[in-house]
Amino acid sequence: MTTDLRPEQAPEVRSERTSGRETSLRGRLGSAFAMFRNRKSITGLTILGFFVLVAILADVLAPYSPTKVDNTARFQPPSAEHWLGTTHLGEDVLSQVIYGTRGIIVVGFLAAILATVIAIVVGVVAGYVRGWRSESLSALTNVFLVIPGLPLIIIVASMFDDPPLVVIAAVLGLTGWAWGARVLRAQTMSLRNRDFVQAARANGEPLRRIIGNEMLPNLMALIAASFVGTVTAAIIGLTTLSYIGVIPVNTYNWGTILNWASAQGAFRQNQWWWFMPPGLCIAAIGVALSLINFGIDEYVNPRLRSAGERARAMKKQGLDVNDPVTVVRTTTSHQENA
Amino acid sequence: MTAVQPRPPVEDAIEVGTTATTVVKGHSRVPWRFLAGRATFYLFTLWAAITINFFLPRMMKGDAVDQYLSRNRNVSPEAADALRSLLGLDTDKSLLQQYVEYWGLLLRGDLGVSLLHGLRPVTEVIGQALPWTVGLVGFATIVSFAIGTIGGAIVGWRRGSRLDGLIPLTTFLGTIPYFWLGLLAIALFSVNLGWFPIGKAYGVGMTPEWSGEFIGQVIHHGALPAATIVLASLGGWMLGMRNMMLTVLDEDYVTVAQAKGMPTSRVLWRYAARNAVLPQIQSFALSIGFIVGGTIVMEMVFSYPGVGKLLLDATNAKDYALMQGVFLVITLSVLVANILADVAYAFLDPRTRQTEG
Amino acid sequence: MTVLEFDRVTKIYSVRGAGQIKALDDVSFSLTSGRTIGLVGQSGSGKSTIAKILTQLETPTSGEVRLDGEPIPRRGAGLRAYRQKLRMVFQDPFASLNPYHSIRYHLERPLRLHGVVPKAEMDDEVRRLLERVRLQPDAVVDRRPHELSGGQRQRVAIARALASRPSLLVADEPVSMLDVSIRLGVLNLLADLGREEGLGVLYITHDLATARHFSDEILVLNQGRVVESGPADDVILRPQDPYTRALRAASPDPEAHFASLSGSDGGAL
Amino acid sequence: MRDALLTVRDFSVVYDVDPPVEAVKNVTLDLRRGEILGLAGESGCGKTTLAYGLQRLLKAPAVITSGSVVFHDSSGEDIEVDRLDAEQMRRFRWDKISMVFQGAMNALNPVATIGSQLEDVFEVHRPGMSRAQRREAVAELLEIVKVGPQRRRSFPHELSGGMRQRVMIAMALALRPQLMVMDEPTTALDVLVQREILRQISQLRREFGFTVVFITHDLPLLLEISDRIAIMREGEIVELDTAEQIWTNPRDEYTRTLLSSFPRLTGERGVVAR
Repeated sequence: MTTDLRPEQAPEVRSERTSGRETSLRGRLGSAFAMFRNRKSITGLTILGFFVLVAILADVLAPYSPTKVDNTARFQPPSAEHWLGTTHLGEDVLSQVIYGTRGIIVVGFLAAILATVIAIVVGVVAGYVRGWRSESLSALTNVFLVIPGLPLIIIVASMFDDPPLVVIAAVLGLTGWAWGARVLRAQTMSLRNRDFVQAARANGEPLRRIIGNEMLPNLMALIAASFVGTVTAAIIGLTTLSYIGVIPVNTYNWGTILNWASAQGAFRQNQWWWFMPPGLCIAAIGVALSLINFGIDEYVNPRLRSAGERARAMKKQGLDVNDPVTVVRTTTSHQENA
Repeated sequence: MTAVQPRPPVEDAIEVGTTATTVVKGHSRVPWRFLAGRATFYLFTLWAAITINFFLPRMMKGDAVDQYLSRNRNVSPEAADALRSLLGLDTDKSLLQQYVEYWGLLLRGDLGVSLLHGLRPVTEVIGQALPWTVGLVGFATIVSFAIGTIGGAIVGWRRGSRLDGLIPLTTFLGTIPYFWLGLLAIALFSVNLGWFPIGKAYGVGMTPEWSGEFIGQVIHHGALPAATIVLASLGGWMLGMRNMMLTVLDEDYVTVAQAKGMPTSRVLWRYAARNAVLPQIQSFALSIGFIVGGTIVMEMVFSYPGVGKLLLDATNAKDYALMQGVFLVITLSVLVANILADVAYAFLDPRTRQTEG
Repeated sequence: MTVLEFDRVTKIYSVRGAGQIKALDDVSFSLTSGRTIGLVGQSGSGKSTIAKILTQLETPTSGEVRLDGEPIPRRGAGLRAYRQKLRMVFQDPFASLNPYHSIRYHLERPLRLHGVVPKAEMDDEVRRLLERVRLQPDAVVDRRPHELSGGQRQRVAIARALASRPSLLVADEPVSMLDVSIRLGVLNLLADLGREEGLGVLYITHDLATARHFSDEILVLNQGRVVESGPADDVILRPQDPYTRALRAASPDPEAHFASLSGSDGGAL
Repeated sequence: MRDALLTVRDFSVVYDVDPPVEAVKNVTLDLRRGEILGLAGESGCGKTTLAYGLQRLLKAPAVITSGSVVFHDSSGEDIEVDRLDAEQMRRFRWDKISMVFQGAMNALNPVATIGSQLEDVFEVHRPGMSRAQRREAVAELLEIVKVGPQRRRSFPHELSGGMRQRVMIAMALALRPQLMVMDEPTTALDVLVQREILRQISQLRREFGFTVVFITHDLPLLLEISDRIAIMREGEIVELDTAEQIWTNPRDEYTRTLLSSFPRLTGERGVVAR
């Protein structure tokens, strides 16, 4: 029994959670998505939303077809006609980047959905059951974690002559679920011993309700985090595979653009308009996804947020969090504590 | 409460509760139980990796020899058959039989021959490439881990200061694919500034030897790829350590250390960081597989003569024996790195040394 | 009428490397409706094992536990009836309510599961339950646990336990995590409810003083064995077993302390 | 005041957040040399903040906003605690005032042996000591608290809760401080272990003569062990008197409420209405 009866913690700056007055559907949804309700997550979601829109509206947005060859305008730097210049075949880089968003978004989300579903099933089951069943699922998860994924994907992808995006997404998903499963297992194990789960069981709740209604809502933040993490990994995986050239270059994504740019020596000839945009897009979407996850992390563990924020707030008041000595600020005396 | 030690009935009842001397016996300084558990896991993982490896070429559409034949038209059909049986692709044996034979070959250290490298044994081809990869990736990963962990400890400690800005910066670098960062580095430092040579592990015309000049070459050639790997993987370590520090700094023993009048540096390193580093080491073990994945692409970018480049070349040439061999070796290296991290963990965390669980 | 019977229950755990541990050794007692038994012991005495057996997290190695004369059913309708009749109040009110669900949800679930009232009367029943535990229904029913104080939460947990109209309540250290000034209020509430509804109450605690005042009978557990049992005052005021005596001597007792001080000039400690 | 150890005048602590929280309000207190002062109150009453604040152990955003704390050293020197700078404060701590924290696992560094954690104190505060001397001092301390010197090489997780608390006491005793602040030192322990630890504290106090500030919410326990008791509520001391007075003749309404919250082990029945 480690009952912490120590009373006075420094009061929290403010309580984060939503007021639970509303039990309407809206209120419920609100609390289900509470982990996204912070500046970081919202910024990240906005950037991500932008790319999703670009992917959907590619036909409308792109000024040219990504494969339209124009022999009169090769290796052109950015101009009014070609905002991001042209490739060695005179293709419009901007249009390629816009169309390339599709592959990125589709593969990223498909792979993440698949990986998350596997992670939930394996992780939650492994956390809920006990004994050898839990151990063997955990061992399976760890095997998938330890076996280097990318080399495996490279080999598997090379077996297909012309792998469709769905297959690539499937392979990325199948090799990318382990981290999420591990985290979910640990959290489920801690949840299953929580008194409210015991109470539900003593109540006679059926297993599916215990998992679905008692545990899953409390796992949502972790599931979201693992989803976002897998999207990131899948996007990096896809661009890497495309860059290497193990998946065919006729389906455009940012990795394929880099493959062409590299093959045509854009990096050696300073054709920055060709290789910078796709790379920056990958970075931007990566930053967006990490921002979302930072937000979720700080929701799950408020210490992470409050630590920095509070430290800064205190600094404004002339206080230092690391000061091992309590500051004295009496009106009557001395200011020697710098 | 189930861990309560059984005690014989005691005459004096007061003895029962007041002695308070029940200790979990900690005589064993080597955490055998922990290590044995991990060993079992690694053996299982190894078996899984080898089995995956066995099935990989058997799932292929078309076979390696056809690929080979389409490149080398002057091979006779008899030679092709011989090649098939040499590569273990003759399918008149049952899968189980093949599996057993595969293990037999493996245990004799026979990974087949590489079509890409003039039918030289795969082990020999990999043996030449492996030191370069282990050197580059191993060095860069350890440096990145060290800088990230120490930096993360400091950033966590000095929370709220300007150092906090390091976290988004390194995270940004971490979200960029390794290869793009590498390409940018080449474009900037090799092509435009000319500070570093483009690619390869040492200059053309050099023969590997233990001379100052050769070592200097190796460092000069390796600097850029190593720096890129460090930069790209730093963010994860830094963020992880910083977050752990924030958690650990709230622990009672840190307050106790301050109440004891310990100097700040001692509180930071001996109490806070010393505890925060433990989860770091665990995630180090689990991340190695992921890092290795990113770095093999770096070898292609920098034309570095390691196993990563070997794998990509083998993939392009559909040299299955070589692909299999490389995958096996990469997995083995990752396992070895994992074991090292586990041993380090076991020695840093006394709780693993508990003999009774 | 006897509600609960422990009949020579033994529970042995096998611990890797440490052999076998007897968490319960031949424990027998019975509880009748409307009465309260205090189960007193320190950590490791076996009292949590008894709670675990009652919530079916563990099964006895030997012996039998009977509720209303029937052994604990393993599955099916019998098990549902068992869970309706025997209800738990957990120690930590911060952990025993799901942070995600409203108070209404927590009370409606047992009502629904055990079909206590028709759907139309659900709302009224929830309010009635909250009133029974002296909470203002309007003030709490649509709130979430984290918006309530520890004492309020524990009252909600008691209301949840009462929802299925049980005949036996198992309260595992129900007040040890609450602030001292509200402990008695919660205990009094439990006592009132037990009396009014004719509940049998099994009060598990390490605190001799509350056990004495709250229980009709006390069982002292040590190392999985019942070392002493009897009417509460007898056990606490006139303990026979050396272990009980040691427990009593170790428990703070200002009354006796100051009585012995009067006259002598005492080094307090 | 004759033979005072610590004089606290008009002491206030505020958590400088928005809105500011006044955790301790204008506390005035004289701690006598050699006494056991009990500090009682419910969670959030400010008792821990007061005790930590006296040695300026509270982290920002806590700020001491008024008052003075003077430590009357046995050398005859008066130390104004609220005027010490960080380095002086660091040296003052543990040397003059030490602490025993709540006995959970967490107060000891889980990755260091208890021997090294004890030696730490000497290394920092007594730099002149040789390694062998430190070893010897640690062995002696572990002997004093009846843990036994052979446990020097144990890690905290290898000890029971009671043993860990004894190690904490040994640590607090290391520099022979004049004041020991004990923050719920026995709360997490079983009652028999608790009693044993209390006995040990009393014995050590007799032997070494230090003063004790004992913080707990367990008023009955405090009544038995303290010379004087301060009852705190919402940051203020509402009553401060001898234990006997508090027991027999509580003057403050809140003190009476608190007293009546504890059922008597041997007294009248009827606190719980059955």
